[in-house]
Amino acid sequence: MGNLLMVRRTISINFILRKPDPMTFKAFILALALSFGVPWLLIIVVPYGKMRNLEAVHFEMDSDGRDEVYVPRRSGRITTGSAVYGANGCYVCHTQLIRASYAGSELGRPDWAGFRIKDENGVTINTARETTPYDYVGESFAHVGIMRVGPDLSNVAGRIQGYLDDPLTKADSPENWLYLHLYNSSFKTKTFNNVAGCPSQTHLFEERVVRGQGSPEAVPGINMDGVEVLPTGDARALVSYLLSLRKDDAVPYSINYSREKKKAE
Amino acid sequence: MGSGNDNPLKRFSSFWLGLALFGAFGLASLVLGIGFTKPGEDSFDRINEKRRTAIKSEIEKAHAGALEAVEGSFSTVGTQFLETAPSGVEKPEFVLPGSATQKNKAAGGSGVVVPEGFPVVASDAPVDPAVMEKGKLTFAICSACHGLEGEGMYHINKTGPPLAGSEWVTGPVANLIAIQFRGLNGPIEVKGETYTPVAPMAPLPLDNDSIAAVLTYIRNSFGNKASPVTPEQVEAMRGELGKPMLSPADLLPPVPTPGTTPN
Amino acid sequence: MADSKKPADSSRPDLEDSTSVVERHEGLLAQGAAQAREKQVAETGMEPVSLWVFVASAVVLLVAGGVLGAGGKLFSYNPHPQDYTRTEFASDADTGPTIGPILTALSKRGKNIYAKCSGCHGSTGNGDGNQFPPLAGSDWVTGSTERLAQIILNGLSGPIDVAGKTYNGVMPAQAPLTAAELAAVMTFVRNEFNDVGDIVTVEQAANALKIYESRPQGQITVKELNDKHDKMLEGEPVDPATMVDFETLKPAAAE
Amino acid sequence: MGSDSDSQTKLHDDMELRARIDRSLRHPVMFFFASGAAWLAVALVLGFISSYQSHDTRFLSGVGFLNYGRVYPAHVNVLIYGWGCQAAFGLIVWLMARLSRKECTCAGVILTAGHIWNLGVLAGMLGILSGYGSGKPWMEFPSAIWPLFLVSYFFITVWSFIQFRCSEPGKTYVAQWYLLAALFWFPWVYLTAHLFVFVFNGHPVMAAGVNAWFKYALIFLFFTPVALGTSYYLAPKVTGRPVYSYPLALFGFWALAIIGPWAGMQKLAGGPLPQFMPYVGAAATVLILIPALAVGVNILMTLRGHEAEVGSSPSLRFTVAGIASFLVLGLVGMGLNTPSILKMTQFSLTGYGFEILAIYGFFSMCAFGGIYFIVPRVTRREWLSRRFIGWHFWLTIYGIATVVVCSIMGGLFHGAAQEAYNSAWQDAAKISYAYTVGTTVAWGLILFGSLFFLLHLLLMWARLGRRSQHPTLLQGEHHGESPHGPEDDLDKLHTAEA
Repeated sequence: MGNLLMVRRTISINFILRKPDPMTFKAFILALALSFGVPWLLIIVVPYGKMRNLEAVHFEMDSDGRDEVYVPRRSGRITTGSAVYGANGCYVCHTQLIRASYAGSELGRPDWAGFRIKDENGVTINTARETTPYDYVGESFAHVGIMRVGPDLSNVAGRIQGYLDDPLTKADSPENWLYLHLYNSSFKTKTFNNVAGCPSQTHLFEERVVRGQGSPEAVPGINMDGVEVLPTGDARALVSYLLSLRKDDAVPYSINYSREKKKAE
Repeated sequence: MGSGNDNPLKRFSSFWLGLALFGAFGLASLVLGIGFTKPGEDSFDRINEKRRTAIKSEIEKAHAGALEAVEGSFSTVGTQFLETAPSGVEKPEFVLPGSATQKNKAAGGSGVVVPEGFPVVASDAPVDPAVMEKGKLTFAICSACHGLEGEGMYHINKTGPPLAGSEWVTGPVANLIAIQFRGLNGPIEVKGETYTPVAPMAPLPLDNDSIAAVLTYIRNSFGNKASPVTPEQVEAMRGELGKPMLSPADLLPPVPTPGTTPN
Repeated sequence: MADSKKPADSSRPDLEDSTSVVERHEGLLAQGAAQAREKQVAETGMEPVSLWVFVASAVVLLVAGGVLGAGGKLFSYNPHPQDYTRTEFASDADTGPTIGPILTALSKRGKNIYAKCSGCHGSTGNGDGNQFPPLAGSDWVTGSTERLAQIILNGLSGPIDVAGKTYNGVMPAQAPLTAAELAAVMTFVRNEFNDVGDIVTVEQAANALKIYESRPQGQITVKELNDKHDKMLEGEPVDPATMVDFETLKPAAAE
Repeated sequence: MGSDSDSQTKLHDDMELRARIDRSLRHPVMFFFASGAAWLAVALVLGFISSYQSHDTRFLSGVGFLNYGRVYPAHVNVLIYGWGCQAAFGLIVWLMARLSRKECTCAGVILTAGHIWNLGVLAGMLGILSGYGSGKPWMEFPSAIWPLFLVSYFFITVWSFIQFRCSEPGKTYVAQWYLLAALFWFPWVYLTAHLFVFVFNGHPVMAAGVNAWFKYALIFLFFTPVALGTSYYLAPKVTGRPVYSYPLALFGFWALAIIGPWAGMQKLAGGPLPQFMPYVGAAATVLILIPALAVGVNILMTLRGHEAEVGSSPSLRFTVAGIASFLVLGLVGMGLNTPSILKMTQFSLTGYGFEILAIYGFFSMCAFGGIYFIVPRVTRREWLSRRFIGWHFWLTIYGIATVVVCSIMGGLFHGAAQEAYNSAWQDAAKISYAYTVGTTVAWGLILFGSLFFLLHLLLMWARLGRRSQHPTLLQGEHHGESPHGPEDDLDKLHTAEA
């Protein structure tokens, strides 16, 4: 009997407490839409529109010695190459972002963001710079990346030139260096000495039995008995895209944040 | 449980309300997105786009000029092929084998014909060192059989006839020019030895200057000493081009004393 | 969830007790045993929010405010950072003392040059134990300097005994090197992987280059090395502690 | 006695209604759970492969479609859309029907839409593996699939909205707020992100920013509310106690609603977009600790005094693990997003650890709790084996703890080494090696645990569960016979009735 009474009491409490809810459906949806809509506007829609109408920056005669619109020097099969880059998941291990110095220290690495060069007076100038909104020109999606399992690629084309000076490398041109890296990253060097390498992207290459003299397109430096390795269209587009990633052009004074510039003022 | 709150009308209106609410921000995005499709006139994208258009039209203009020339040349080649006869593409320096020109020429006999007014060069005429240099370069082709020092290939079954001390080389110039234009086949007696080349000497119709240079070179190297050959002499012998290959019997007999005027 | 074997617990109202009383619903129970055993969802309690939750939230808010502070001006949509001057990162190349002992100066330069060598001889100078001999503890490195210099400049072919093991690889010539570079890399391998404690001066290295130039091109062999070059390089030895300018390697007064 | 018998009748009507609701939903709910669990197994196999590849790059690298760069995105996307979303749909559909006290009249439509969703996941996974991925994190499925998902989503969930609208007017239960909010947030977030990334022709950096926002919005505005809704249902339901505090629940819910949509863009800190945006994202991620505390306190206080039930009931045990993970998630979010640490964690393994903690440690654990509660009701069979449940629980707990600790600790060291710009970058890459090995081992454990879960669920789906009045509990008296009470007692009941 006691149990039954308890059951009844629970139910009656339910009825007593069932007072009108202050949060009506309409109020609930409105509040929900408002709490979502404000950030939706402020961090999605408005900045999206502003960035869509990104203002061009100009070289000024006073500060840069010439008068023209800044358009980054970039050429290559950027659209296709960027799609191949994405489809093969390069962004999982490689990033493409040189953060401003308040947010990271990529600028301190000697070859990630640009190089230290000597000017005609023998003074070392650091040409390294942050990523600008203009650096991704020609792409529809900036492959900023997830994590740095491999090095940052913002300046990879500039860097490869230096790798070619390495006496141990087998590549004779930046393209071939990249083909070797993609085909099997340990093939780049004569010693096959590459501990943590990039996974082989052999699916971007065609392996073919050599007939006659072999194809002039074949990647040099891969010695396999009677088999030559030819880059497919995807590999060519990807390499062309990677070679468009460089940070060696001068930016206008107004987006140059180096301290040297400030000193000069 | 079928209460007043649950009726088909309510369910129906809730369905559409749900659709509208689910899509609310998507619809708003779409409406705003229309504004995003075109960037502003002075934005970076538009400036870049205009710049690219300008570069593209420049390239196209440059291409258009080049294309006309290419198209013109296509039509010339086409026309020539349409004229069917192989002689249609013959030029004075090339006579196609089996062509009417060659047949006409063959009808004139197989011997070396020295045309009238064949220029004469004195045996002690000076030899231009520049011509010798040029001839030496061209001789690289010949040296395969005749040896770098004109020694020929005596040791290899007497195949390549020597040039050094050869009576043919220092003999009539007309012979040598004719061999350049017509080639030479068959065993040939040089310095008392019979040489049987493995392959006939192929005609090598180079331009006048080159032929003159190489002939001057062989006539004045390897211990030979004879008059230089001038491009005019070569030009005068152009009539030999297209005739059948020479045999030693067709050649003018070599004159034992070098330097004398042929004929 | 209660177990029916337990005696009924009057403090815990649940459906199982009530269903056990109502016989006519046993069939239904068979259809929905789990549903029958469920407890009612009770109404929500009305405990007030503890002060501690607010205190903790306030702490979190403080932290978040600090994070937000790093973001500069709120809702300014300029994609170029405002009031930002880059912190120049000092790299090894342009920091550190500009004056120091010549041993340090040469070793520091030599370390950069050695990067080329580390592909075969390893970054710790231990080789690979198979094809490439170690530099650490090798008589060829610690012994006469002329011999070492000629190996570096000419390369080496043919078998060589290093630390009790015979290696038969081919080392490519490392020339052209400047005298300063040669001095630096020799000093580095002699002192980083071994404890020789002296330096190879630029003058000595220049003499090594002269010997290299007078010799015919081609890789050197062990025999030639031992016959002709097993001696120290000519040149005035310099005290490794001499203070020099890192840039010019000229003696300088200590600061 | 009259009133007593009235109330009994009411109770029995109520029970009958609940049984009818469960019956009406048995096909869609079981379909979502079973196919979700199957996709979970696929995702874990892919996760194991990709994790193994991250420390042995030669593993399967010659096989184009199993290349690391394709397996990893496939793993993440299958985990989210194959398992996460489908488990969430199953929970939403069932919980909303129960809480609105309405039978489902559109099981066929839901089932059809569910099949379309599954086809989408299959096509998307094959698309990624065969090299047609879009290359945008968490949106890698080829771009033809997202409209399909939206349509399918609408026809899966709109019925729950209708049920809510048509329910008896009265007090709305806490779990319902969360579920209703999740119903709206998902299309808002999903549609906005895909329109801005795939349809509009915007600036590439902003597209990447919207993509980064989408990740966190999906976690905080879809998986979090579904998991919390489930917990707010299970905790009071299983213990029979009221939720500890209504004001605290209100506070927690609106804190999440206000903070959640701001998070995510910290991935682009220091990048070329308006400077405040990444730091607003970081601040919002720090602030997530506030709703986490509110919910954690509320649910744990509800469970206070019922420790025995937490130990014995599979649902509660998983729920408590999930809520604990949510608290850890909040703390980790605060720790990792302060500017000085964000430098290190922005591009290191920690991001992965944080996502896995959210999707697997928090959401999936709460979803498992819900599944262990719901499945016996819709199949009218009890779970077969307490051992399977126990193994699933412990293997998952150890596995997830290892993944998260390895990723977050390894990521911090990895990030710190990356920031040391004067030492070679390769040194930083080597540091993470040991941690990736640990992660692989942990994925193996989780995979093993979920195989028990999948097998168990499939046996239940095949209606091979125990016919018993007694639930399968993890702890119970041992009388030498089955700890769950007599087997087949329901059948005996039937016979007796006959």
